[in-house]
Amino acid sequence: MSPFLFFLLAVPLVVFSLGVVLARSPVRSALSLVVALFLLAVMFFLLDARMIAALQVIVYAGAIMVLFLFVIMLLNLQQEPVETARPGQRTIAGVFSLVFLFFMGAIALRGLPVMPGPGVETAVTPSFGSVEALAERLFTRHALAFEVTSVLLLVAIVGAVVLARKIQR
Amino acid sequence: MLTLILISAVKALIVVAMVLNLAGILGWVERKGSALIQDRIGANRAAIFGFAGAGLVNTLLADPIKFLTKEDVIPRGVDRLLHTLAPCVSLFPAMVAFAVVPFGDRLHVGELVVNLQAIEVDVGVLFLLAMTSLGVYGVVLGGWASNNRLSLLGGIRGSAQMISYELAMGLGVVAVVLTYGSLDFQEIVRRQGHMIGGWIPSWGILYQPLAFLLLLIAGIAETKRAPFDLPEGESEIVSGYFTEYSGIKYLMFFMTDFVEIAIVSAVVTTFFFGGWQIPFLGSQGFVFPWGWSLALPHVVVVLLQVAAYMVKVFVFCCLQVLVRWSMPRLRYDQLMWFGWKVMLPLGLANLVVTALVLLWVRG
Amino acid sequence: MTTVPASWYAFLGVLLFTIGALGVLVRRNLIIMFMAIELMLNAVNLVFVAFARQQQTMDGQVMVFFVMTVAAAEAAVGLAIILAVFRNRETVNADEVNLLRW
Amino acid sequence: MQQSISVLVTFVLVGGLVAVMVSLGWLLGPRTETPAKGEAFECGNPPSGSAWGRFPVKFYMTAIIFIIFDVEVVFLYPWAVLFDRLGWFGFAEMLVFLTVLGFGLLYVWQKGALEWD
Repeated sequence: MSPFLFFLLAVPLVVFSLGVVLARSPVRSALSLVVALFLLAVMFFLLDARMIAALQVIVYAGAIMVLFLFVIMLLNLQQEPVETARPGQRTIAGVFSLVFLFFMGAIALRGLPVMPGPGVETAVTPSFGSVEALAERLFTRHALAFEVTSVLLLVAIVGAVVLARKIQR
Repeated sequence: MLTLILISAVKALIVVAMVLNLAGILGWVERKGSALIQDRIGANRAAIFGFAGAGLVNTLLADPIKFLTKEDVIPRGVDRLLHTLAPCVSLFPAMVAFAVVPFGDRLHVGELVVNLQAIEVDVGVLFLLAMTSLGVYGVVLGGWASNNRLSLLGGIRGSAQMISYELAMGLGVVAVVLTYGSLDFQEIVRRQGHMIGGWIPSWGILYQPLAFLLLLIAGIAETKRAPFDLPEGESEIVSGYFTEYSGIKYLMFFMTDFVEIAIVSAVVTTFFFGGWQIPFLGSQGFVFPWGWSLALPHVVVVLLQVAAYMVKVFVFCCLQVLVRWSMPRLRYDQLMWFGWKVMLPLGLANLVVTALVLLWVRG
Repeated sequence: MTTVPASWYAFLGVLLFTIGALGVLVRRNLIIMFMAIELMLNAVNLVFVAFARQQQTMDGQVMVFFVMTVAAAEAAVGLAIILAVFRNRETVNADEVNLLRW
Repeated sequence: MQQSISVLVTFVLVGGLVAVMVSLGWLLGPRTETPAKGEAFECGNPPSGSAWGRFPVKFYMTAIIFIIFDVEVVFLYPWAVLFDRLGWFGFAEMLVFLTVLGFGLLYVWQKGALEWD
């Protein structure tokens, strides 16, 4: 991916991510997140993770965020009063975030060149990122994780139904 | 690099032109078709000099101009940005989704090989599903950003319906993918090119009849048309989620409907009816099993295939129009019952049976 | 053609993660906090995908697959909890959910 | 490379078309706002109360069940593509997966989360 394309995606990505955090109305916040997720999907696509990009849109944008919007609408939250932060909470949060950003950013920018590997710059083999390559890994090497996933989903669905069901009085 | 971009742009333009025209034509077909079924004349002012056939041209040109010059009323107390955004996020994914379906084989122009598919991705099927799953936002936002309880009801109903039938649609698609072993549309179409015993085209409908029904029904439910038109139920909630829309934004919601019809037709055609394939037409021309043959130049073959694709798509569009005007509407509980308790188990059963048969056949 | 080094993606991931963390710390609306968590998960996904590309291995992409699954399960249960909280206390403000606070 | 270009070009083109449509409508259409026009349409009656009410939890339940099964279907796509190579092993693998989630479906079915009245 050329630097131009990278910034073309990265700048709006950061802007919309900030939108998630800063937007007053929860609906706008949710929609910022949808746009950010979509931009991430485009980025995945350009990084040869085409299947992941499609799944990102299907699962995140098409399912999870719909659920978020449903809950926001269901609870009729748009007239929520202005949130009250405790005194000093914002300052402390900001300071901690900056420190975190500084150290992790330094690691990301300075600590990586020692990593082995050919780097993102080089071309990849044509099969990289193909569905077959992904499926081959998923269903052989990570077969156990895949099976355990089904249990996770089962637990999630049972838990969600129990929690969301009307309480019989 | 530049040629690649240019070729992509031309192909995308072709597809956009195709889908815009199809939407316009379908608007006319729907009016005239419904009139035919209900024994009316229908759209009687859409004729030029008394010739009703010219009404089509009239609809294609006059309707957009009229919509463009209408006032765009935004109700009071709504989020104006979201109100404007809703039709955009409704139309955009629909048109992009249509672009991923191939409309012809490879075209050789000198050294250049042009794959007649506007968006050439190897995960085309997933790409299409991703785009159609975004369609739900137009519905939700349109309903929410209207400050109208009828709109909101329509929006919530519509989105719940769309996500319910998305599952059945997904299972139908998986069965097809299982049969062909590929997520690439072109690959799927090519696999349908040969003849069984030299006579019967090996179209997907022969292998996956149940998946065809699942996909068609779920597709119609996704387009929110009768018999699944509860989100827009005219008799109870006016126009559903686009009650408060007017002018071009209304047209965009309206067009989304027709583009979605076109997508369903295109997908059904590609998965089950050979896409751009014509029986007995090879890359050199027609070769019939009873011995005749007709040699054709490459360009003619490709153009014939493109025409075949368009005809097939149009036939299925007309089928959907016919379904809309001949079926009674479902109740909401029936709709949900059908989606979750009939389509979903059927899709799962179809999938398992398909897998078993494949294992048995291929050893 | 010039390309972008992997560390830029890593930095972008860190930036998104920080924004998400900031959202969790600053906002008190449970739903928005939850969305910020989703953002953090996605920042990690980005790093996974970029490093998978760098290392030429598909394992990173498989991990994203699982992260998505976990996110889906988490969203289902988490939003059900928010719904249950709202049903009992008529609020989604994290500060007002203080029944178990000392 | 070619894949990325075709996707980006189509996105830009279709996005441009949609933007042009909206802005043309904004430019060409008249704008005469009256108090009655801005009101919500409720079949001629003056609208009463806020439009944004609370909704039945049923819709939410539908969305939640959808998420879980959507993820299930998502796992099926790569499996379907690789099915020929995985053979009986893949079939057994997926059968276990589907059975476990089948219990989930049975559970929500039996709990009546799929009932609408």
